Amino acid sequence: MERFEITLPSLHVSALQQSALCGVVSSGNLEVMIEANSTPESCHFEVNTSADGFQDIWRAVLADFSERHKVGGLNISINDAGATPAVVSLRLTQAYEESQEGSDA
Amino acid sequence: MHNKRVSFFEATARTRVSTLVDSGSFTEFCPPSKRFTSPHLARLDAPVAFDDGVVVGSARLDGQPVFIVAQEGKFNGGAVGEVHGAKIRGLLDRAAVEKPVAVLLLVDSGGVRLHEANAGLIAISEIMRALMATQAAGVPVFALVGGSCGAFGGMGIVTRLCDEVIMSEEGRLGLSGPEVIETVKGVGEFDSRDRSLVWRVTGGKVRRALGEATQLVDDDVAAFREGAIAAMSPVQRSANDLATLKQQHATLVQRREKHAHTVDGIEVWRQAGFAHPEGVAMLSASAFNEQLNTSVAEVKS
Amino acid sequence: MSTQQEWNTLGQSRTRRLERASKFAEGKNVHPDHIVQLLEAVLEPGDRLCVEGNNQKQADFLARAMVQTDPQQVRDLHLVQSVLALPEHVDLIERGQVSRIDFSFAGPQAGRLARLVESNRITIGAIHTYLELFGRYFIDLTPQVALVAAQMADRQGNLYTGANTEDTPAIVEATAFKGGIVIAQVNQIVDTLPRVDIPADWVNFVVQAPTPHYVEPLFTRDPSLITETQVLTAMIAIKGLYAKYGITRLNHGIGFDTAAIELLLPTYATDLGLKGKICTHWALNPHPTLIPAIEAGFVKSVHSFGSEVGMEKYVAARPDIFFIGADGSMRSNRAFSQAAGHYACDLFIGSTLQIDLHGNSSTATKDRIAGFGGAPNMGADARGRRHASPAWIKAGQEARGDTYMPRGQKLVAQVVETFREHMEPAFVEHLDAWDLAKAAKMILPPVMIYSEDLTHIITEEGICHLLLCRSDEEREQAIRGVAGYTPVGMGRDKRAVENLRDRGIIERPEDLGIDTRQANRDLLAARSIKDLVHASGGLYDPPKKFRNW
Amino acid sequence: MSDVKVFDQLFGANQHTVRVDGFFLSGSAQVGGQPVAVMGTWNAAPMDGDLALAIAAEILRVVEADVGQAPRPIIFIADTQGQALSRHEEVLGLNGYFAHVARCTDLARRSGHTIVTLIHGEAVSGGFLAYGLLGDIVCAMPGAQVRVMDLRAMSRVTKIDFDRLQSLAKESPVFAPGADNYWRMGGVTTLWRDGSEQDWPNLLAAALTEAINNPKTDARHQLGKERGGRTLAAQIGSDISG
Repeated sequence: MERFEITLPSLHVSALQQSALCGVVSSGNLEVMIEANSTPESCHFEVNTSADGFQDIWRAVLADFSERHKVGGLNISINDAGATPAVVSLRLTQAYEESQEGSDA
Repeated sequence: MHNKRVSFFEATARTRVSTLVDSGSFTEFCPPSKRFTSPHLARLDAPVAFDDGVVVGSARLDGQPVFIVAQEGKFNGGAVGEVHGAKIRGLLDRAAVEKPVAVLLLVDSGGVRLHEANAGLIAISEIMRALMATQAAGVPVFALVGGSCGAFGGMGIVTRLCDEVIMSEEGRLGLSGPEVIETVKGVGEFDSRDRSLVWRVTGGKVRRALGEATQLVDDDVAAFREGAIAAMSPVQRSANDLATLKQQHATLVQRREKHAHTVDGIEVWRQAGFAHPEGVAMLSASAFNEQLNTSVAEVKS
Repeated sequence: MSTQQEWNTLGQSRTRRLERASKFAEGKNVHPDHIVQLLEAVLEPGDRLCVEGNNQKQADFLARAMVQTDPQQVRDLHLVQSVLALPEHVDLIERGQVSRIDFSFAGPQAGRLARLVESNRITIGAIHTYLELFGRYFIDLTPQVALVAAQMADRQGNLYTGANTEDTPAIVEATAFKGGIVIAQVNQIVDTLPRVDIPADWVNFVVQAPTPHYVEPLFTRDPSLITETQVLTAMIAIKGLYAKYGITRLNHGIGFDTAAIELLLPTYATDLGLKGKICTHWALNPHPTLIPAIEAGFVKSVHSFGSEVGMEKYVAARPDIFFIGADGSMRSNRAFSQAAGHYACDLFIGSTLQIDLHGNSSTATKDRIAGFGGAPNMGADARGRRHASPAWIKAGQEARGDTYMPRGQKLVAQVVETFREHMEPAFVEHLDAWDLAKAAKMILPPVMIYSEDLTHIITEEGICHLLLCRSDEEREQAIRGVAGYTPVGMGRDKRAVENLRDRGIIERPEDLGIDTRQANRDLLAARSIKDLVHASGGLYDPPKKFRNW
Repeated sequence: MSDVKVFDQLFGANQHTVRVDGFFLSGSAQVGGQPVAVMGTWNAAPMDGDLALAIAAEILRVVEADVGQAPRPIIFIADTQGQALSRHEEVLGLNGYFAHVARCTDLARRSGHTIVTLIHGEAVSGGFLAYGLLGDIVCAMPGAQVRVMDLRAMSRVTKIDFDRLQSLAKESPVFAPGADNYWRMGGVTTLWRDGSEQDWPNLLAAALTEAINNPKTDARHQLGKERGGRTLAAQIGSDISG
């Protein structure tokens, strides 16, 4: 297991409707939890991953995500069981979309 | 457009909950943001989950207040550890006090989580006691079984303590998993890779034919919802009193006499009166229910 | 003239062998208990032997009999067969009975074979494609003895191979007409066959095997294992490739990526209005995952290399789609379907393990000699093709520009997720095939599809149209541009990649108007094997290991 | 210690009628001058449906016999290697038979029967869950083994190195076999030490008195917290149930 935190600059999120949890911690998969934080111009990531030695890839994936989406002011916590970058990106997007929707969506 | 069916088998625990209960009515107790993860998994360098693999809370079902538990079979096989078990036990305790119309237990678990086996075993015992206390307080508990891990080990026992057991044919219910039996007793006793046999021994259609499952529904969250709503409609539930337990005892004795040598669900279906027991595995849930009702009627008349 | 030229040594050899064998048979009929003695009587040292085994049907009883023959007597054999699939095939090498092999695929036995090669216990002539090997059966690798499998024989020795005809006609024709001996194991001997697939006078002996021959359900892909990423790449393939070129005639490789495409035809592709415009004619085994598309009326015709376990009844009930005999059952034929895939299809799409910076792709891994099967024939431009089709012409124009002599091009696509399981990158600078070639002393690295034949790569990051690249540098950046977060992908020149994207050589999902959020399993026309059974109206009878009910 | 001697030691020679029949045992005895019903499993019983029914029948018999009079305490003797492993038992739904035993146990409790479990020999997962672990008080007799699975098998299934499990087992009571681990986690109420044989009647009488006086609610999570072996369960339970 490897644990690390990364804070990346990002545009301030338009509105956080609700905290969100997407995905399941199973082999090749991960869960992503999105909550509000108090730093509007940056996004804080906390990653727990079962696959050691891929921090560079994580940084690249998360940097692209923070660039593509307005996630300033969010805490994003991840429990990962060896997901590929494709799955990580997909799950991040899903969690983000869900956090932007009303609770009834 | 395309089929909007939400497969119960495939859905995550959270999706099952949100699509089963009235839209937007779910309130989670001890939500993932509290981060009650398992310290025992972490100590063994295994991945943890923010909800420790189980979602618990209150909701409305067809407008009526219910409590709901959903195990996440994809996280560690839905296995019960300290936190996971305590969440279920806590919910049952609360149900005994707040008295919702019913508690729905979406079981998807192989039983005790080996990484914290002792905590898990005791937790399941606590769940058993809490469940029976909840029933004694007048709150029925329904098990819904249709996930990839089925209901095995201690959770198989817990499932059979419930007032109703609603299963899909994909759902499995038993005590020891086929792999365990094969490992200990050999492939001749149970070939766990013969998936068809595995389902003939533990699957929903066998459980329904034996009367252990009270409903067999399609692998569709909406069908489970309908089943749970039907189960809620006021019926005179027999209390777990001496007379009832003696009657249940007699039923269980009778089953062992009737099935003294049964090792395959085909025999169960034959004895349940199915005209073509070999073909039962391929029947749709509705055709199965129809034939079962007909044969039961014939047997009784 | 001092000596008389002898023109029928092959015939004499056959007569000699038949005489030796006659005491172990009653006419053509061999009792299973006598099969080992019969084989010992028939075979001579140095013989080329084909034990019919491809990736599906196996002459397994005869293979088991072979490893019971006396190694002193039955030795120095040269195996010439499609696939080394059964442990017995490799046992023969270990027992010192086989000294040379020519084959095309060794999937299940790839590890053992590699060890035998490294310890100099076997010489590999060459690893072929199916068509190549069949071709050599008629040139320089004609078997002296062929052991084949059929469903049934009649009393005369006519064979019924039914849906799993596969390699049998090619093997038997080469052997029977060049002085060889054909021995068939059958599941059943009957008075009247449903139809004759192999005439009796091409068959020398028939033995009824105690158990039916084994058939591997190799082409069954359980939809429940298709991932969201595979749904996404399938969407990209349909919109960015199939729709763009109007591909009607095609072949799919085995794999979940292509199974996802098949399952998106009745849903996603139909919504895009593509029904009738793509995927109408196929060279393909009866993939269970094609059932929903067939039922939706998407598919007009399918010719198959082999059959697929459990699909027999369904296939027989769809004679407009499949190739069905007067008896009502399908006939497959690997040689013809391979030829069809090579010459008559406009697209091959499949998966691979590794792609290098040039676009060569390989499924070879160290310590395993797996071989090719049919993919290189499917996945290669057919230089001899002379008929035009819109997709082929469009691809040719894109690849060659406006040349003096108009020519088309086969579309060859690889679809991969940038990382496989355990974070193994699919894009590499150096194929493992090179290391394997060195270790196994092969002249050529085992490349499945050569760079020059590959026209498209599809990943979750998008599609690259390699045929539009005009230089090696562009090609490399186009590959890096869809290689995601692999080292190859991270090594991209971002400006060059953006330039390729502006020119439409790389297309991202958003460039194609694909909403990645739509990429979920709900889009699949079937999400489980049971869904496939229902889609088939109960005609598909899946093997037990695929059932969960 | 042979069958009879254990019961003689517990209840006094010639003071009880406990008989072993294969894997099943039952009888009556006196504890602290008070009549009790004794029942349970023996010889590291593999618990199958017949054995489950035997226990259930005995519980129901005692409950029925005591209707209208002072409900006798029940002494469960637990010695089981776990559930019987067979396809036959699975088809018939062995879990349901275990659930039935649990329900009968619960009926006894609700009918006023105090329940004390004595673990003698082995207490392994499913067989133990069905009845023994449901006692108001659970005492582990000397040499009692309580477990879900031994460490070797656990290492195989979880793919965690055996040595690693073994060394972690020294720090944590949470997964490794052992009655003391279950004591620390609140699953076993009392450990009877080696050499306590002479004192068994007193220990049993004390356990019974404690069980009678305790409220009939499940306090195992509290016990686990007090003993430091299981701290989260109580916190989370109360977080939810208030």
